[in-house]
Amino acid sequence: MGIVQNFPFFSIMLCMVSGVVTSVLKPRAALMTTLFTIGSVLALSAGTLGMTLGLDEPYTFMMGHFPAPWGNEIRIGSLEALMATGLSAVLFVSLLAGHARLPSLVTLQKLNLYFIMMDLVMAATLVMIYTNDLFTAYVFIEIMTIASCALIIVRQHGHTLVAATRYMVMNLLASGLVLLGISMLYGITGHLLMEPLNQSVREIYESGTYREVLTVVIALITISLGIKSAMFPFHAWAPDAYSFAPALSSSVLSGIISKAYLFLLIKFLWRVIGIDIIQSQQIGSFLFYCGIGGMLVASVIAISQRDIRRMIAYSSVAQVGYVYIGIGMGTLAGLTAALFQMLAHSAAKSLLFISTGELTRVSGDHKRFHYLHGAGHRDVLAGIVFTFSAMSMVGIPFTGGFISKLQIALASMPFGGSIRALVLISLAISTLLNAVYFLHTVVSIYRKAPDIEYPRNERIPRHAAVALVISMLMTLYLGVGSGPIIRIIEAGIKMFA
Amino acid sequence: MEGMLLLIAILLPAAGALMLTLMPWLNERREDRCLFVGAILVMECVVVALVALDGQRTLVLFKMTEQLPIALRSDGTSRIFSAVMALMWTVSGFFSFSYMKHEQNEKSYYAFYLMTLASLMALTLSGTMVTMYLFFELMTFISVPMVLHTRTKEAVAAGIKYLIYSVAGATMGLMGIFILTPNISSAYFVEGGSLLAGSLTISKDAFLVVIFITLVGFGTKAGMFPMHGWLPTAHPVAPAPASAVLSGVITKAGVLCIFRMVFYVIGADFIRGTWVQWALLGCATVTVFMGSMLALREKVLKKRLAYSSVSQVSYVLCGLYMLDTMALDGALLQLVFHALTKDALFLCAGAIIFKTGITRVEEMHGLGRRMPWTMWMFAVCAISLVGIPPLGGFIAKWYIAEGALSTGAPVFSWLVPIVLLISAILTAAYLLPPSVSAFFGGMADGEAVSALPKAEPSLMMLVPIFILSLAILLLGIFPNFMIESFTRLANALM
Amino acid sequence: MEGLTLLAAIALPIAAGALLPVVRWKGRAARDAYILCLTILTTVLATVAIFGNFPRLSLIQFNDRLSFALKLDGIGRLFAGLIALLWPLTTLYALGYMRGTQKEISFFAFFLMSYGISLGIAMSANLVTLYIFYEMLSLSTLPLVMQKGDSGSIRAGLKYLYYSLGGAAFAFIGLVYLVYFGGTTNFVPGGLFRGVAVEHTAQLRLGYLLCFLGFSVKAAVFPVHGWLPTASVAPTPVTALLHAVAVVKSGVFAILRVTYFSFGALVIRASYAQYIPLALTCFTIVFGCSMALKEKHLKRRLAYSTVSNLSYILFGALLLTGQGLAAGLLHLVFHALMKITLFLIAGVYNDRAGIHEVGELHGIGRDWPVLSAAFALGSLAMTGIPPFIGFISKWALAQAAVLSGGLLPYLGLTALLVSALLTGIYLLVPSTFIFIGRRPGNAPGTKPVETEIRISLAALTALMLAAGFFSRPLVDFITRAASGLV
Amino acid sequence: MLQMLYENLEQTVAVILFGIGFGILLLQRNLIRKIIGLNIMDTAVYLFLASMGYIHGRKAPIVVDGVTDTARYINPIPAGLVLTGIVVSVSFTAIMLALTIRLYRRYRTLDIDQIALLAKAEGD
Repeated sequence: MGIVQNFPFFSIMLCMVSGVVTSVLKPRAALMTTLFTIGSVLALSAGTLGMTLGLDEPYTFMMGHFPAPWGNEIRIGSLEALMATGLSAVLFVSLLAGHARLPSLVTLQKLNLYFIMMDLVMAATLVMIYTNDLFTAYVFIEIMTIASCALIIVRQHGHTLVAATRYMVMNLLASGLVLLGISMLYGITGHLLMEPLNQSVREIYESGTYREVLTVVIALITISLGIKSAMFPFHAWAPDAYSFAPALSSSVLSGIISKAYLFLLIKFLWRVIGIDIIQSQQIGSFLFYCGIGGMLVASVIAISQRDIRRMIAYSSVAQVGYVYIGIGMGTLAGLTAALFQMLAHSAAKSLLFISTGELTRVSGDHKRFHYLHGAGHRDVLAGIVFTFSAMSMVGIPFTGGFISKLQIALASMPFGGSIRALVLISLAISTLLNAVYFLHTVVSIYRKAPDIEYPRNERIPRHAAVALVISMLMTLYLGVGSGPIIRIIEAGIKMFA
Repeated sequence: MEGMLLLIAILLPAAGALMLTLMPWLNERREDRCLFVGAILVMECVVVALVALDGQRTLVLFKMTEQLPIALRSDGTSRIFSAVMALMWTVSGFFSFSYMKHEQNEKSYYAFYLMTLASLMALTLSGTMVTMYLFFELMTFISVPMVLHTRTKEAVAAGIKYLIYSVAGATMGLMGIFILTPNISSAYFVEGGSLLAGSLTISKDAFLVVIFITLVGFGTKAGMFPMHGWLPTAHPVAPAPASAVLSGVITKAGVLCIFRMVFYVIGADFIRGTWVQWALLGCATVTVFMGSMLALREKVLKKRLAYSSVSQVSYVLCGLYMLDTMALDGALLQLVFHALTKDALFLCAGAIIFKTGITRVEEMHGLGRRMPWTMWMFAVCAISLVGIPPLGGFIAKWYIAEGALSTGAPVFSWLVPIVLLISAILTAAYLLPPSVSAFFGGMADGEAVSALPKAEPSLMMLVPIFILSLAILLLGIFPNFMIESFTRLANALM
Repeated sequence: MEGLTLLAAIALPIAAGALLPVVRWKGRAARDAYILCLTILTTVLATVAIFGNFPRLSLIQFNDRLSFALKLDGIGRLFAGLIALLWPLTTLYALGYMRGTQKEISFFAFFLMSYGISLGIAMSANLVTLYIFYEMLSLSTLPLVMQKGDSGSIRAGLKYLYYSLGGAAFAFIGLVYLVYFGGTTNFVPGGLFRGVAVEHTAQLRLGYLLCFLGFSVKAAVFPVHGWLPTASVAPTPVTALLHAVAVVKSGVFAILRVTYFSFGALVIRASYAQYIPLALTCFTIVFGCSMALKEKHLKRRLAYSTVSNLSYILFGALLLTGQGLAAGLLHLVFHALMKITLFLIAGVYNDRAGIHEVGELHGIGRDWPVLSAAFALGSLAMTGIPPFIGFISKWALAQAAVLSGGLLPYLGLTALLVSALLTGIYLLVPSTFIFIGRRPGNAPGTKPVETEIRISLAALTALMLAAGFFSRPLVDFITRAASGLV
Repeated sequence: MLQMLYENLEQTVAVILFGIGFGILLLQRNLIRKIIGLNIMDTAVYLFLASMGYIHGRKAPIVVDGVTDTARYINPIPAGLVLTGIVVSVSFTAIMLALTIRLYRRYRTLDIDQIALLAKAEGD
């Protein structure tokens, strides 16, 4: 304990401060600051994780002078620490690997603003992971919304603007619903901190007075977080946003931001409401079927895409479907699978976006498959990274994707009957569909190049290459050494709710 | 080493074929080659005679797996068949020395001729079902080039048809072998069969179906209905000597396989009185009748003879399927006599084509005056084939008919003799008119047939025909030693 | 850590293959020597592994129930031995065959890697390890199928990939069943559920069926056989070794493992989980042959023949008797020997004489008498004429079917016979034409055949013929390996 | 029914406002109107929240005259929420407007569908 106890709070504050400082720095200094910040967050989170592994109970950390139920507090268990470590690591590597391409997309004067947004995203992510207070969560949802919108629109392009507008409208709508949900919940319970909330929710549920209101609240918050994390069928904003934003932004959007929302949703469902109540309200099966639908429909749509970035965007929607299946099962095994999939997908998807960025770059910024032929030869590292992360998406053994699929399948086994059959068959079909579009792409980047003059590009910077390799190793580790991770997740869930 | 002789009987012609292919000096002159082939054939006859005198022997060549021995064996059946076949082969071989002058590619013809002999010998000397199957297939493949010899489009089509029919038949036989193997007590042939009738792996009804299919399959080579389609296509396109051995000898290979399966594996008792016996008898009688009818309608002499073979070989099968000692005697006699007769007839036809180019029956008017020796012998063989005493054909048919009557089997005990009789009449109808018109035809309408040059073939062709005809005559008059030994064999088998 | 030999045999070719494109080669001779030496070295290692009795080597513990472990047992030894025997010979052939073609280096790189991965399949100690190598094999052989790089071969490659991965996805479900109900995926002779009161038989059967259907993609069982004929666009060494031996037989091998070592015959016997696969294989036997008969393209015809023959093996194995398994294993080995010879010769016809269609074979025997004789011998063996190897295994299969009795075995027996007949037609008829036909005047001339190709073909043919006469030790070994599994 | 609505007047108004805002946001194609709709929606939520937080007869939580009994004051949290919410809504309104200006400069229209079409015509 001791000083380590303060690490989560430190890391949040560090991000906020760094955001402020960055605004006045020159781009390069801003980059360094941000890298340092996120690196420190990573280190701090890892420290926290190490510390929480020795704990049996989570601890709470008061922000300000008022104790609960008035004050504002964060609550740290090993699951939270694991997520913070994982997501900050992914963000750190993505930033390291992807920043080199920013100057060609963003005007130099605005580059430091971009890094502010990165800091804010980190801060918001951390808060969503740690916070024990619904309203704080709301505030940072809004901050996240604004920051992510800014991440998209840095690219000065008509499409990007339109995509950003769409994204903004959908997200603001969702934010409004979250706020409405939170205020209604406050209205019936009078609490915003999670533990007391849970208690009064239970009382309400048992007394049966405000059951309908409770259902509405759960539905509002679930759907709005679903919108924000691109849950099928609320994913309409995702393909445009993911495909027109800079590669780094896309990787952050899909790898970090949607995962933060997902974690918040899990927290809401498990800690605030209680999973037994969720299950009895049919919300669980709603999420479950949305997950199945997303997994299949988005994959089918992805196959028909001719633009590599849109394809990956749809794949994100499909992969988030896996998480929702896990959540929707409402069991510990399902939740474990969902959390593991979040980590695995986060690591692989950010790699995928960044390597795709490189591949399109060496193909004259064309995103159509035809122009990408031979891209794997023009940029060997990006080709390898893309291939590897595509395999994780398909679920080839030795990658994280394989383990998460296995976890989901195993989680479905106790259900028996049609649910199990549905999950298993959908998983198999989805694997096949994933294989169809991802490996088709892999093949196409190694095909003979068409007779087009491709611009000569400078090579990937060395530190970016190192970052990509590290990131690959992370995915590999999730595939090979999943045992400890899963144990931490399982232990973390015990402390979590 | 015991039974080495069996191996020599097989390896001798095979080695001859190999030498013929590999040693160019053998092929420099026709005479050298003919001498060589002739020597091999004569030696083979001697070896076969030695094998026949040597008594019963078994030689295990090797074991593919523990249950799959490849073994040779000489016993009563193999003696009869190998002697008949070797003799036929030698005689036809000598005939072909002069006949083949006007065919191409003699070298490969003789090579395959000897190879086929080797495989036939191996087939007759086979000691297990698998060995038999092996050489049965091998014989098919080796004899295909003989059918294909002329390389014309028809020959190729006929060759393919022959191949497909044979493989199909062999496959049906193979099924029987597969299913029989777990149900017999010995992998080797045993007189009277070694079927474990008490403990079949499948029901008896199903087992009978299997036996039926097996025997029909092996019947393919014998041209038995319903697998007879290849025979009239294949024979006419082959060169005459090849056609002679194809219909005179190779069809008997089919008979041999059926013989082995019925009497050495399954056992006559198991089939006797079941629907399988009746069905097979039915097929055989249908074939007898059908073959004769087809022969009657056919105008090309060689094709007519080939259809006749279909009919005549089925006589053998009729006798065999009666499953009676006397009928079996008759069947074996018919086997010998038909081989001799049909061989001689084909050789006559060959001689006619060789010397005059006549292929159709109606062109044979007056031929008896151009080639009297040939046509006389043709007439003798025709009479024997029809079954007029005292020639060999009569005795054989007599025994079959008598055997059939004595079994007291329903329907067939009288149907078979009647069909034999009808068929004899038909045979007379398709073979005697050509003989008659050869001698007497053309006189009435005053054509100057006698003005045409003499066309008697050389002694090289005539002598083989003569030997065969003489054998038919003599054996027909003095058949007793044959009947005795056949009866001994038949008794041992039943 | 004695078991490291196992790992070495797998890792060496993979590493060597990965190294091949990285090193700058001074000359072709050096590179060829490197490829050949490493292939032979791997074979030596594999031989040591096969004959030595190495303990189980557990490398990675993925999580509590899944680990990555290697071990060689009876049928593993058999499969490993087969691969180790054929790979150097095919590599030798490929060195001659691929000389001067495009992307030669990448070809040999993936070819070497596939060697290690195939050995990995043979040496897997549990289903997860097997599954891993199985997937890796799909991926590592993909570039080999697409070697030519034109759109036809890419389409073929993608088809192959989709089929394989789709199959693996269903096999994965079976794996999940196994992990859930069995608690482990280790291979145990006789299955995980032997001697244990089985409460979940119904579910296990379903799981087995899914597993079977999944792995049957590689084994080209109808209706998931479609990729195999298409994949024959690959260069001949690939079609011969991978699509007649390594890849397809890894599918068969996986099914054998699942059947006898994971779920166990006890669970499957006399249920739909046995009958459906059995019926499928029976149908495939006949179907493959019929398609082969219809197919005019020589390599595709051979590929369809493979489709049919793979189902022979499965048919034997699915009888769930000791004899059936032994017969299937025997056919696994023998079919490999025959089919690889046929394919490699077809490759020579294809590449050095411009013959693609069966109809163009006429008269080629005059130009290449010895080669064509080998082809004819291979055809005879495939048809199942004694004393060639094809007969021995077909014999064993038929005996096993007869002994096990029942409707489906007899149906299979019939299928076997029909298939023998059709094989006779679709292989022996062309073989006849090879010798008797005449080459059309406008046919492209024949090119010289490299010594490497000659040597490897001579060795393979000799091996094929010799195996017919000296099969006893192999049969004994297989019988021992198969006993105690049922 | 009416009685109940009247008793919860603030809530009723808030819901109606929310509906209006929501409708505008979804149905209008003009960007400016969309933003206005969004704002109306948010305002409705604030109204709702503020009305929930107010308890009749209590005072704002500013300690006067040394009275520290919590029962005398209303809970400050809802008010805090509303304030935070307003700040947030102001900032995103600004961002949205900035976006709108950029889009207008580029495409000379505020119709979002038309803009999407124009952007598509521009290509990648």
